Amino acid sequence: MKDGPKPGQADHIDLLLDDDLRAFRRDVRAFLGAAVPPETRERVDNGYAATKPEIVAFLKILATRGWVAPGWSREHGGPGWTQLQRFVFNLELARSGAPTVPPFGTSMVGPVLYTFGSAEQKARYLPGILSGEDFWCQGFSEPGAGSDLASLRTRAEDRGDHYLLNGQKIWTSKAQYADRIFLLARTDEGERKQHGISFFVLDMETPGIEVKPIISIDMNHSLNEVFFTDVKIPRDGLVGERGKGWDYAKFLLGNERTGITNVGRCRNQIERLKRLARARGLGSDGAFLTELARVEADLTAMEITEIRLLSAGPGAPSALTGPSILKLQSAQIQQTLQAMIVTALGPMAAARGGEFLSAFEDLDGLPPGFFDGAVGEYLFGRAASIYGGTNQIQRDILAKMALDGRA
Amino acid sequence: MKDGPKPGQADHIDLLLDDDLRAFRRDVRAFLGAAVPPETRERVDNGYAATKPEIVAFLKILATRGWVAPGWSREHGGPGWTQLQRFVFNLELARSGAPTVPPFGTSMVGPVLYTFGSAEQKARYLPGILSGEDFWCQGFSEPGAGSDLASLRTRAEDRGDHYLLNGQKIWTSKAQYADRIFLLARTDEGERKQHGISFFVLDMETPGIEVKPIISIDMNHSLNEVFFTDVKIPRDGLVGERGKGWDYAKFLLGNERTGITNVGRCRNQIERLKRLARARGLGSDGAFLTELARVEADLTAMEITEIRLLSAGPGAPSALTGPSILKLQSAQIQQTLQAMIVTALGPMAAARGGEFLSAFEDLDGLPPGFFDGAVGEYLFGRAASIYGGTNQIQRDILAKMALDGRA
Amino acid sequence: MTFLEHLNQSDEARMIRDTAARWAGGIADEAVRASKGFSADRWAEMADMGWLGILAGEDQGGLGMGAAEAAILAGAMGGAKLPEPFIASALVAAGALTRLPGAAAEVLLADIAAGQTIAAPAGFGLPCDSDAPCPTASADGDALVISGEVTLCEAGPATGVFLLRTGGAETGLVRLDRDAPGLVVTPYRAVDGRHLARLVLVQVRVPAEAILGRGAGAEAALAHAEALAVAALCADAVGTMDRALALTATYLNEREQFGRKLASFQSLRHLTADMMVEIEFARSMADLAAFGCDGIEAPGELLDRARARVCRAAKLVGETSIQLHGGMGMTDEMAIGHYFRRLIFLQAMLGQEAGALRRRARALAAEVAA
Amino acid sequence: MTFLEHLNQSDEARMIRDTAARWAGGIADEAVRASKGFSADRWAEMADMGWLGILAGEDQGGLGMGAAEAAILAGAMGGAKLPEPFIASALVAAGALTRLPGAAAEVLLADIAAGQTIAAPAGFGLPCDSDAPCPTASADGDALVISGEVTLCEAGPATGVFLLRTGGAETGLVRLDRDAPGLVVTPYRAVDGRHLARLVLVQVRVPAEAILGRGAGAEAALAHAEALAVAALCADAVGTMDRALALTATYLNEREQFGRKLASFQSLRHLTADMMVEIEFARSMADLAAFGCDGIEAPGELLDRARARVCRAAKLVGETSIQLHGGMGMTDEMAIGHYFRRLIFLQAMLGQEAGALRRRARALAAEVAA
Repeated sequence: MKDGPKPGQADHIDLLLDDDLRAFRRDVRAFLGAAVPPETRERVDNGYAATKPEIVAFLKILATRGWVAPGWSREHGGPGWTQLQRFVFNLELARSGAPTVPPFGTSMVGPVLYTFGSAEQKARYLPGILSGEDFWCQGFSEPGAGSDLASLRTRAEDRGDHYLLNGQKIWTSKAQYADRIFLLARTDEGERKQHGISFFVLDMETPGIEVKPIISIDMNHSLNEVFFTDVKIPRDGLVGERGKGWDYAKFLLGNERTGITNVGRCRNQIERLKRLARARGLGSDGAFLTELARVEADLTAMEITEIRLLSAGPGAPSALTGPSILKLQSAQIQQTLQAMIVTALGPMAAARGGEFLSAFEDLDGLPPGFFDGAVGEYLFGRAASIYGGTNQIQRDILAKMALDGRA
Repeated sequence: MKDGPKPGQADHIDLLLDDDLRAFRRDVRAFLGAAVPPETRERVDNGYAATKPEIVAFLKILATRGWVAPGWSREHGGPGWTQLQRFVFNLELARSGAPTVPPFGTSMVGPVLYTFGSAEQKARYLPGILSGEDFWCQGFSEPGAGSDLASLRTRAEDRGDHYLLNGQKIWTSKAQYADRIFLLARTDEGERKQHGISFFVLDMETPGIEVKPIISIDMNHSLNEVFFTDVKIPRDGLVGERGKGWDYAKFLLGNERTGITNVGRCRNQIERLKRLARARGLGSDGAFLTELARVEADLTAMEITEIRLLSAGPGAPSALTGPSILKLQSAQIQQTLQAMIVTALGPMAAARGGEFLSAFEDLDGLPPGFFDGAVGEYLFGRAASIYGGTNQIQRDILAKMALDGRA
Repeated sequence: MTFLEHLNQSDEARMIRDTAARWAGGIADEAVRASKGFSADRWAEMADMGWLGILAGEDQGGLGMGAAEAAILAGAMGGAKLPEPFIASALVAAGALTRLPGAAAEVLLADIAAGQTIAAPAGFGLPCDSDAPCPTASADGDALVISGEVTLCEAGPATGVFLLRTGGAETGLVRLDRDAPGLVVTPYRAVDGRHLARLVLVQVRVPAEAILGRGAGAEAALAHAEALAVAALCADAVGTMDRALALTATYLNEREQFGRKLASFQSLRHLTADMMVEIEFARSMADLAAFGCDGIEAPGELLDRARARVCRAAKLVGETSIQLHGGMGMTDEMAIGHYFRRLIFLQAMLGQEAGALRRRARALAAEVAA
Repeated sequence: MTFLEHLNQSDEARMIRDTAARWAGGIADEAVRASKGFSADRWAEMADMGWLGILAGEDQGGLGMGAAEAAILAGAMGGAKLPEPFIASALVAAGALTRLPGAAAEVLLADIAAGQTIAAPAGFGLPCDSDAPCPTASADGDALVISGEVTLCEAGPATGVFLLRTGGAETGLVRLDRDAPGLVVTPYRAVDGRHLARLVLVQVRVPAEAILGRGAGAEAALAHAEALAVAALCADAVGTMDRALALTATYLNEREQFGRKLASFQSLRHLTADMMVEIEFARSMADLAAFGCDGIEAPGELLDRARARVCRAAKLVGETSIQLHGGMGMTDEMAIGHYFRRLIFLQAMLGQEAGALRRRARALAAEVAA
């Protein structure tokens, strides 16, 4: 136990790991500590989204260690890490203030491609993902469909040498940065609406694609609408079998759910809360401190739950309920922390924007970016209980298992 | 304002009343202060239900002032109070540690009888209610029907000179004490299940009535099942028109809902929490104190809401949403207070029962009855969100108005 | 006036309510966006209707009404999410002036009522219960010399005058013109887009005739202004929440998912019901706060309860309304996000729920320890 | 052992789990009610299966297993809502004894394992973190003389021995026989019907051979016993909650209202989902607490987090399961109320969520003030 933190220290993770994992953790921490520029670290820590150049620069560094796609096996060019190594890696990523690496290439389309794609598709797309050079985006949601993916109306008509794509996607995160897109489109009418959907990959430069920004409630631009007007998808843009897109999407979303607890960011938020409490003199505010202790306990429970579910593997019964449980609780914990920070800002939670950032050197000894970023993160953080299946959808899923005995 | 409490004092009600109401309040307080025996006061304050002798003795005293039925007009022998006088009276009832007066006679069947009953029924039943001599109980709920009253299956068959009653009621509070019962039974098959239900009154001594206790989760007996086997209801036991029982029940339940905020008891609970905090040294527990301040604010909001809705009268739009809003919040506030007290008991919240009461003289300077009563009240208090329409039913009602534009 | 009389609005109050509802109801979302924090036209309309002088006496060209009527207007501003500093200038600043004797206060009050001057309270009222220190004043002959900072002041380019609370040797309230030498006004924006400013004062000289009040007299005026701020912010929040609920109900009835109207899902229905409950409780507290301004001698603790409960409601209603709008609620395009941001602003101005509970928790600690 | 190894149960642990599930699953609700707080037959069966010696070494006739296996058994007790003092005697008392050298501890441990003696911890473990003072001991030759009180001790008529923690001049742990002169045992009941007792000691003389440990050695044994208590109570709570959820799911599927199965109402479905989430988080914390007993040197703060989180889950699951049972949940006749009351008992023994957070909140205050 000599490598572990001292008893009473906040980081309990080392206590739960074996020597190999502790050594791995030290290695990751040391590498990332040098890899993240201080300015990026501060911006990310304050709750701002990383810029494209920041992300690209960071991925380039990660690629030197082969760590761009932590979830991939060696066979596909990944590091071949265990689930727990990935857990530790994610923790350290957040701890280091690294830019959030968009999951679209590595966690989403990548596994679909290497599992269901053709040899040509693998050769063409995987290297760009692994090197961090290709920026992907996801074309799933459509206006009015929301959590009800199966109702999508974008059509890809079979025209022999190509599919002709028409329709619209929405909530396409980072599409303004993206080189490529993967998407679902209806190729056939099925008996059930889940049938007849196919999975495509496509270059964003293809004629007929138009990206329109969606300004979100935090007044930032990370989401987009993507319009397709007579876009020609080459035949080799179809992934796997025609009409099986729904299955691939479910496979992909299953992968997505395991990575969203954001335990690492939550840990940073707790440190930020302490820093804020120190600055704003909340050390004698028992209600605040108890709330902080409570959310710490919550976070520990989430960490253990994630480790437990990861170590149980995909065959365990918890594999069915686990993703929804983690999604619900992580949304709640993230939102609780965001709201606690905003509340602790006091009256200055009222302020936002560029003029505010330059109006002050500091406030209570904190940079104005701490305030502005926290409010922005709280605003955009409402998405945690909406995207990837709303809280209501997650509860529907869990109730099905508890009450109807099926997934 | 000279009669009001000093600024900063917990009781804000005086600040909201006019001189007449303040004088009325003083009169009520003085009278009740003398009317409630100290032992009753302590038991009630500790959360125990009053015994029948305690209730009967208290009603006898109330009857000397004509205050048994606070909601009745002078025409029907009541005090003819305004809604606000009743609000103040209820507050002072609770404050004085008076036994909870069962609503069955005064708030439930009484108004039905004087509104829809025959002259003979009024002459026969109202005096016993007003004097507090007759103890009534309510036969509405049936097994399996729960909040769905219209599904009741108890039948009253028309046999010429009488109705023949067969069936079963459940959750009949205080039936073991009752002299009379009012009940709903099906007399005809209606097109809609709300039709064909009639409203009856009946002596509990009538042959064929059997009362079986239901021991509730607090291990006490206040609820009962009542079985009817070939019970003959005289023809004059039918109230109002045959088949209109559903309407009368709705009229009655509307009356019931306005009296259930239990603001007075909640105020006592806050005083009990302070007493407990003093005994258990929670004066430096900021989380506890903030929670207490929060529930105080909640309670103030409930008081104002009740006054606001009462003063708006039955024609206002809020008359439709008000009862459900008050029911939901009062259940939550009552349950919050009960849980806060139990939590603040610490480890001794584990104990219960007669042996416990006699095992200690006091605990932290409080009588063991404080502990035992608090746990019992917490347990039975779960009913607040179930009886009289569950929280879920109340939300259904509110949503109908917000989303479907109808009541 | 008793609370019951307060609840049973006067004919005048009802007229104000109807006029405000009609006027505010006619303002389109796009118009508010287009005004980017302030519309001189709307301000002029408010002046024309006499609203900027609602608290001012008839001698100052005002309507001479009270907090109840002022709160009605604040609620209407919330419902239309108007960014103008109506509460700041016409209620909080003007409210302080109504309690100050002297010509300087009367003149300023008349200017505010006429729409000629927009005044911003600085160091009191907005935000409630600020924990920041006031600029300090010292005497220089019969003038004052003031230095210090006000970090947050609801003031925009059109704001011409600050009503500054001073600390230090000379506590009181002064009139500070925007162009006073030594005053630097740095503008920034609120989370809901309205104009805010930071004031930095370096040896600003305020002549005797601009000293509006001192000592106990100034304290009483400030206390009244603080009470008005709480009442107005609470009413604004209720108006904002009412509209957020209405928008949400409309959305749920318009949109479908899984082939059904969103409004048919019981879980979403129940969240809507929870919003209704919160709003009704907040409405009660807003009524109480408005009553407290004129009807209760030392309403402090009641006002704390009011702002605590309204903040809680604002948080739940704001967050739930976004949740019920789903992805669409995350966009700036939908109006709901603007109401959500306004509720964040209002919570911050009200001192947040936690801040509003702090004083009472301390009092309880003393009571329990005794 | 790492936490991962802890999670991947050994074959022995799996066997224990299967046996316990089978055995506990075969115990009818009526049988538990009929036993009125203690069944000598069930206790004998537990002894036969070796469970009363699960922590005792093989030399003392025990199974020599650890906290992980002990927690599995505690979970099974919760699932069947058994009232016997298994945790008290076989885990907390025995757990302390395993860490004490000397013949007296060994003999008592063997007696406990064999089912010949039921021991109750007094002044430690149950409840966790008690704020009551210990009876005080002073030396009288090589004996001790002890006076004082233990308000809550999980002991019934069959309990023969108390493991008493002493304070005052002679801190340590002693064996106190039920018939010791000067000891008055006053029985009472827990909210879930199990047997409790108040101990009052007036000049009770404990001979040298009954002193089980002193000073640091006793402290270490007590700390281990406290950790075991947390782990066992958490596991018991998870077993209790699992069963409460199962009963609730069954009820919702059986009953109808408004012509539909209760299980078809989305609002009730979502409350059920919330129960699942709470239980899964509590399960994680119970796993962590069990691991903490043997695998972490100073697990105190982790144990606080575990009991805080489990208490919160227990409160929500208990209350929600009653709500979902509607009126039927209010009756003693339905088993669900018994599970609810057991969860109340367990929260009290765990020190309540508020109690469990107190130490950490204080530490945070120091950290933030620094």
